[in-house]
Amino acid sequence: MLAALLAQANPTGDGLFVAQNIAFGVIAAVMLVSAWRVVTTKNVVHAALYLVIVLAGVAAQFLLLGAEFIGVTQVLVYIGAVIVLFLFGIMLTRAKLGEDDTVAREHRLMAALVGVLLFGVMAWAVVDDYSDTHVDIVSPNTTAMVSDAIFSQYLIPFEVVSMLLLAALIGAIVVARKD
Amino acid sequence: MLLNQFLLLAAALFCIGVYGVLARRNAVLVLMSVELILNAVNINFVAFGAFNRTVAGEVFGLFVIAVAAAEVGVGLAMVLLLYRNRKSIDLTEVDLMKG
Amino acid sequence: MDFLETWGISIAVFVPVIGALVVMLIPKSWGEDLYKQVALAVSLVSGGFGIAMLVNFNFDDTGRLQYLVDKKWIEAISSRYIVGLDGISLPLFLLTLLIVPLCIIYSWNHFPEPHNPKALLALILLLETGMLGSFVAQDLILFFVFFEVVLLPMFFMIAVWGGEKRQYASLKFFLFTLFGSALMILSFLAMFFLADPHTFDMRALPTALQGVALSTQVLIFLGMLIGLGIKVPMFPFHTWLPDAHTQAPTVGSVILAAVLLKLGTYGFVRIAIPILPAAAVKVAPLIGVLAVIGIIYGALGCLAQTDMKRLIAFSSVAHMGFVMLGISTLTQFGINAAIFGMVAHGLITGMLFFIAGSVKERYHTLEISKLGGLLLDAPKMGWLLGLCVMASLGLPGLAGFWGEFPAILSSYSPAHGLNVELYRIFMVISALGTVLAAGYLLWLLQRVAFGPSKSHGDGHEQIHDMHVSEGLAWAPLIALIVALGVYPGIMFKSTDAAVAKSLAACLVDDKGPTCPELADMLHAERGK
Amino acid sequence: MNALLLANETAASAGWMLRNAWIIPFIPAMSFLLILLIGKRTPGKGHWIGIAAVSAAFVLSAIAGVQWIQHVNDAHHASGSEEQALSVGGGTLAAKTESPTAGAAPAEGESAAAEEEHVAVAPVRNSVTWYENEGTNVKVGTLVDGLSVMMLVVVTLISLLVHIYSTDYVHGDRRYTHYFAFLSLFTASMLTLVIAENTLMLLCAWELVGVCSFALIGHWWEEQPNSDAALKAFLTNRVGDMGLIIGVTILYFAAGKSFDIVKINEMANSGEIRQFLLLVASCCLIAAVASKSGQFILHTWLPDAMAGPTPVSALIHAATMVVAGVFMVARLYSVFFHGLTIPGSSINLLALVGAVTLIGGALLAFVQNDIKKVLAYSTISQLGYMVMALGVGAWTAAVFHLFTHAFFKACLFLGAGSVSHACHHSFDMKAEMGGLRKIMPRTFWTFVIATGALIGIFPLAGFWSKDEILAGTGGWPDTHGTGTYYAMLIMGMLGAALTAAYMTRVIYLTFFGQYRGHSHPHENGPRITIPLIILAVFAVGAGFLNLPPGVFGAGDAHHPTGWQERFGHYVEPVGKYFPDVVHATPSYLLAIVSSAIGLAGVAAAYAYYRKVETRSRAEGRKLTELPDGITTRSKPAKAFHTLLVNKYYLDHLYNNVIVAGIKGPIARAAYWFNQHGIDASVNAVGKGSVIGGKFLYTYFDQKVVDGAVNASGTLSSGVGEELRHIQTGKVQQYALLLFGGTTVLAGIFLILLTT
Repeated sequence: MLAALLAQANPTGDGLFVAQNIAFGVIAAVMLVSAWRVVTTKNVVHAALYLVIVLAGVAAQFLLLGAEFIGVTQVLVYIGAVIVLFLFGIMLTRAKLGEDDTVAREHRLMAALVGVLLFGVMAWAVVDDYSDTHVDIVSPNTTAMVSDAIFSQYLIPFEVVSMLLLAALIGAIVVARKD
Repeated sequence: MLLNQFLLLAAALFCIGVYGVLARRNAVLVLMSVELILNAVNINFVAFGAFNRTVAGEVFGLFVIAVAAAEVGVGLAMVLLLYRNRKSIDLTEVDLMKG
Repeated sequence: MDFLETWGISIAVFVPVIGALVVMLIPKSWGEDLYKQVALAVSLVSGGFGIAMLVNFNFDDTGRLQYLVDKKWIEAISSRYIVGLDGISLPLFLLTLLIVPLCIIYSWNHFPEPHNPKALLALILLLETGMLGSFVAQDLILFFVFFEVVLLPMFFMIAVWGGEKRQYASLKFFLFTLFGSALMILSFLAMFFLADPHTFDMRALPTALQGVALSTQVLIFLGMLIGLGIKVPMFPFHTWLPDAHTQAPTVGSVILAAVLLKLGTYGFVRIAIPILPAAAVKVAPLIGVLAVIGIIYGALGCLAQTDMKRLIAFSSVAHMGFVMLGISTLTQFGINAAIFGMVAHGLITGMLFFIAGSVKERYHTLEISKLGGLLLDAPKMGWLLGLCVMASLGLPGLAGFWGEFPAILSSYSPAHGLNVELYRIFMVISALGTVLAAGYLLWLLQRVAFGPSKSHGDGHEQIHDMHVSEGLAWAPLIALIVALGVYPGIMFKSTDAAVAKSLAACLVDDKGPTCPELADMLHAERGK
Repeated sequence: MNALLLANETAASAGWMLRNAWIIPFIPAMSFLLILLIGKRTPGKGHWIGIAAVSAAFVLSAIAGVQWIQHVNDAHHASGSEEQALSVGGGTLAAKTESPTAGAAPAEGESAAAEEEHVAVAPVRNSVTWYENEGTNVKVGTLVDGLSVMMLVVVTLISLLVHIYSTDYVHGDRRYTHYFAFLSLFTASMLTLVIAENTLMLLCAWELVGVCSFALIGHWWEEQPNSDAALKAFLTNRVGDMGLIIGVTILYFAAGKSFDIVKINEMANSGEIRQFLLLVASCCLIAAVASKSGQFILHTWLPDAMAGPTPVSALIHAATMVVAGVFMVARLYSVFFHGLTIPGSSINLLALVGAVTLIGGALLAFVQNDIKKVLAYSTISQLGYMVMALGVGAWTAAVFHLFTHAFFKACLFLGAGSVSHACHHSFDMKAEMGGLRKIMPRTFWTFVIATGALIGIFPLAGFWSKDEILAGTGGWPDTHGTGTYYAMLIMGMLGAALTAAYMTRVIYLTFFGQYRGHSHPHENGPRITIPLIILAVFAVGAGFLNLPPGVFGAGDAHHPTGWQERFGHYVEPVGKYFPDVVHATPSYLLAIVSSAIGLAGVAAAYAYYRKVETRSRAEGRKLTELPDGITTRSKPAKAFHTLLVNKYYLDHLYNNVIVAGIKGPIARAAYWFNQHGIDASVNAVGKGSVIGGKFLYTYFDQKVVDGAVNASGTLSSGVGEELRHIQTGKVQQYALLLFGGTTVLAGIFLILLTT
């Protein structure tokens, strides 16, 4: 799978973004391995740390795509906040730091089957439709452009999201409150 | 760069996330897998945004991050509640929906 | 009457859902009666619009969509809000508008456990919107949305107000129909993408799809066959029905039998056959085989039942088999019969379920072996049961006959391109089905209504004959069963021209098929 | 209904009553509704409404009859043929010369007479659109010709007498009002049947008649045997209706999408319908005849139908409903005539069915102890005569026998009812009757007269009609029938002997010997005896309506006078919608021989019972049969007797093999398949998507093996448990199902889109 991805990343005849392609390939490989570890490792804390790597990789991919603001946000929100939240969650629930896994065999088998099938379908669809579509980053999206968009065109969704965050906050407190 | 490579990466990430959701018993791990799925979606958003030369993809990616944050907050709260009530966060033991 | 012309359908369809919201918003402290009054009023308002539209309906031009509204809806997927009534949808539309108020009246004083009339009434009204919408929608996505709206309220109705095994039954119902819906939407999407230009408009699709290869058409048709066939229910997909019917509360069974099952057959008449006529000709023998198996199989299933409600439920499989047989002939005569059969089955089986519900309420059981002497305990109910049984077994002069006999008749001479010998075999077998139908229905009547009363063993309980609310709810159904039976012209007048129009593509006149691809196909076959 | 369209111009010239014949069934139909709605509150509890309605219908039918005679005469006037005035019943009726032998002996040079016989009398038709479908205009209307008018009169007359009789007979019954309501509905349905303009109406009325029969047989439904009998009657009729439905369908398409009876007949006559289609259609219709008219092998419901009240048996199961099948054949005669190639042949299905029924039914009548059952089998046997007559091409003879039979059989049934009314409502001849001759003289004499008519004693009604049938077979020398049916002639004669013998047995057991019952029998009141007397008068006189040429100074074949063949003249249709039947020449010798055979039957039975009488005097016992008769001495005879007692084992075949088979193993197997095959595989598929293919196999295997062992019962609960496996309530399994399903669907979609 990795090889395939790398092959995709180094298209012959399009040598303009070789450096970017190499960067993509390396980062993607690291991400996939880490992601795989997230869902397979037996140690919950390790899983959280692997997740950090994946999230960082995603942020790097964002930068590659010229989306600097979301890349930075990814680092701040995910690695800064969400992971901390996870670690708190792990500690508060006193999950065993060592063994987690007692998953039934066929259960895992079925899940893997579904995962592979799903990937097959998605990959087929993607390859079928976009096999020779290129992304050319002429100029990165600046933060200013993003903010302009958010506060003009997407103002209402933005407000809705903020309401959602508030609701989630209150909800989390209500649910987790000891009474 | 090909658009494809990002999409395939996202697909792979997505499927790994799905596997995690389906196979892991630890609720916290399931939540982490959900994060993987959301991130895969985000990559798609941003990649298509870049492809179409619009900021819309990025904006929606931001919205997803916000929603993901909210989801983790509520999700972990529920895990805590579950732990408090059952002294376990093993999802296979949660079968309140059984008919 | 411009207002009616442009707003009539939309108001009739959406008033119930608004009513459902209102019912939900009424606080409990204001009393139970208020919910019922509001719900009844809402359904009657809707029904009033229906009657107004019936009165203003132009019966000389039933093939044309009347009260047509065509507005933007979801532009992103080029789905439009197109609703209209023609001679095919009108009877089913009115049937729905009739059944819902009757269900509300019937349950006035006896809501099933766990009571909660507020929720039940809201669900019924929501259902009404879904059912009405399905019958008027002329856009595939719109149709699908309404089709799905029906699913959830029914699920909850069975799961909450149902019998002992309600959870099993409701889940089965839900999964089955969801599976069907998934295949159906796949077919819809496939048609959309194959159509030139892309469209979901049922009126435009027949021409837009003409260039598609026959094999693809058949695949799409098969998708719809399963999707719609589950709802009908057709033979191998019917097993959800007896469970759902047996477990559902009385009003649930009535709505299920009277209207929900018709969504499937209506889908064939409205969507599958007119849009893909050439595929229909290819698949029709399969439908015919399944229909005939359903007729015999349903009847045999009935004979093996010990539970009255389950028996009636199984009889639906047989009766809908006749409807499907009519459809599978692809003749105007057969499809007219099928539509008549749908309405007749709705009235008759709805009525039978009403009676079964009332019997259950009085005797606390539906085991046929424990029932008997209904004619002594409650003579009026006994007589009505007798009448409905006679109607159900297809006695001339009552509505059931006009669904059965013409279906048998039409299978003697199916549309061109269909195997005549095969259909004659269908005819004979389905005629045998009428004998079996008489067998199980009369057996039911004999066990339940005749003989000495079995209730006196308990001593303390006096069996009450028909209540006022029951009488009010049943009278219109009985009147219609008799009226349609004596003068079937009312229905045929509405459907005939509309069916002719919808079949125009696969109708074959003496000069040959009117649709070019069908002509090619037939030509190719003759060449072999 | 008032805005009736005139379907036929000639109808305008016909009498008003003929054009508006729909009123005749309409009146009893209204009476049905009235009795149901307000019957209980009226003084007679509803019987006055019924009697008034049926009387009105009878009067109108009689008017229609007179107008029809007028109509026929007008047609002959118009044809300008030679006329001859003759005086009948005080009125002057015109009749034309006709030659019954014309067709049979054209060589005699009677060409003029042959032409005259074909003066077509158009039936009076009147119809409105019922509904339109696929451009076909289906009509509802009336078709009135001689046959319909005759049936109208017979049905209303007998129905009226039965109504009057019933006011006494079922007096005080628990469902007195309903009884009269259904009598009205029955009358209305039967009247609709006889004036039906098209086969669809015929079918509708046919089934309605069946339902009334169902309701009246099961009148005392508290007792299981009664409701069983009702069910049996309905179901057996349904089997035949299947044939009717298919037959009507075939004729509908054969006649170019038309239900029109006249059109179907005309097309059958003109050869526009392929003979093969006609053959298939007539075979299907024969099934319908077999069920409704009690022909072998679908006759078994008719004796059981005696569970209903006796007047009902008289009206429905003897005089009217059961002849519906015969009527239908007579109505669609061209179809049968050409379909079965009746002319010129010597055997066909219809004649065979009739002949077998004639003998089979008569034999069964010997072993019955229930007087009504004897009469029921006698009805079956007589219906066999009619069907046989139609089968051999003797149309007029068949219809004439139908006519006369209606009177004497109704008389016999009502007589039996009268006897039973006096004897504790028992029908057992051996246990409860005997020696009633002196106690119930009026009943006795009417019964004897009707029996004489049934046996065919000169000059009672049955003599004439039966003799015509025997002549019509064409088997007797020089009778020149439509065909030459020797077998039918022999069977007919044998039937006559058997009829004579079993009826003598009935008379002896009921009215002679000593009284064997335990009550105090008495003669009944006038409401019972007057209908009996009226019917007896008809049983004597009805035969004179169709005297063969040369009898009682009726002139010869070419110069008819008096009553000669008036019945045939007015009833038999002439026109393009009726086939060219050949009228047989009556034969004195045949009449004498058949009478002798009948009398021999009487004599044999009389001799036997003389012996019984002597023995019982000698032994001082009330014997009803010889204790050491032939059935106890001879093995074959005993076996035959057992066969008869078990009714040829047909009931066993139907109840224990077919019905029990379908209701038992087959239905249960189907249901088992439903639960184990379809339902289980549905569940298995659901479960399989969770657990995977390997598990599916073991599951299915287990299920099937397990199910085969258990074979039945406890199914649905088990299935419920199975499905519960899917419904574990575990979130992740739901998610798995969801994702898996989505993946598969997405895959399918993708395949659809990309290929």
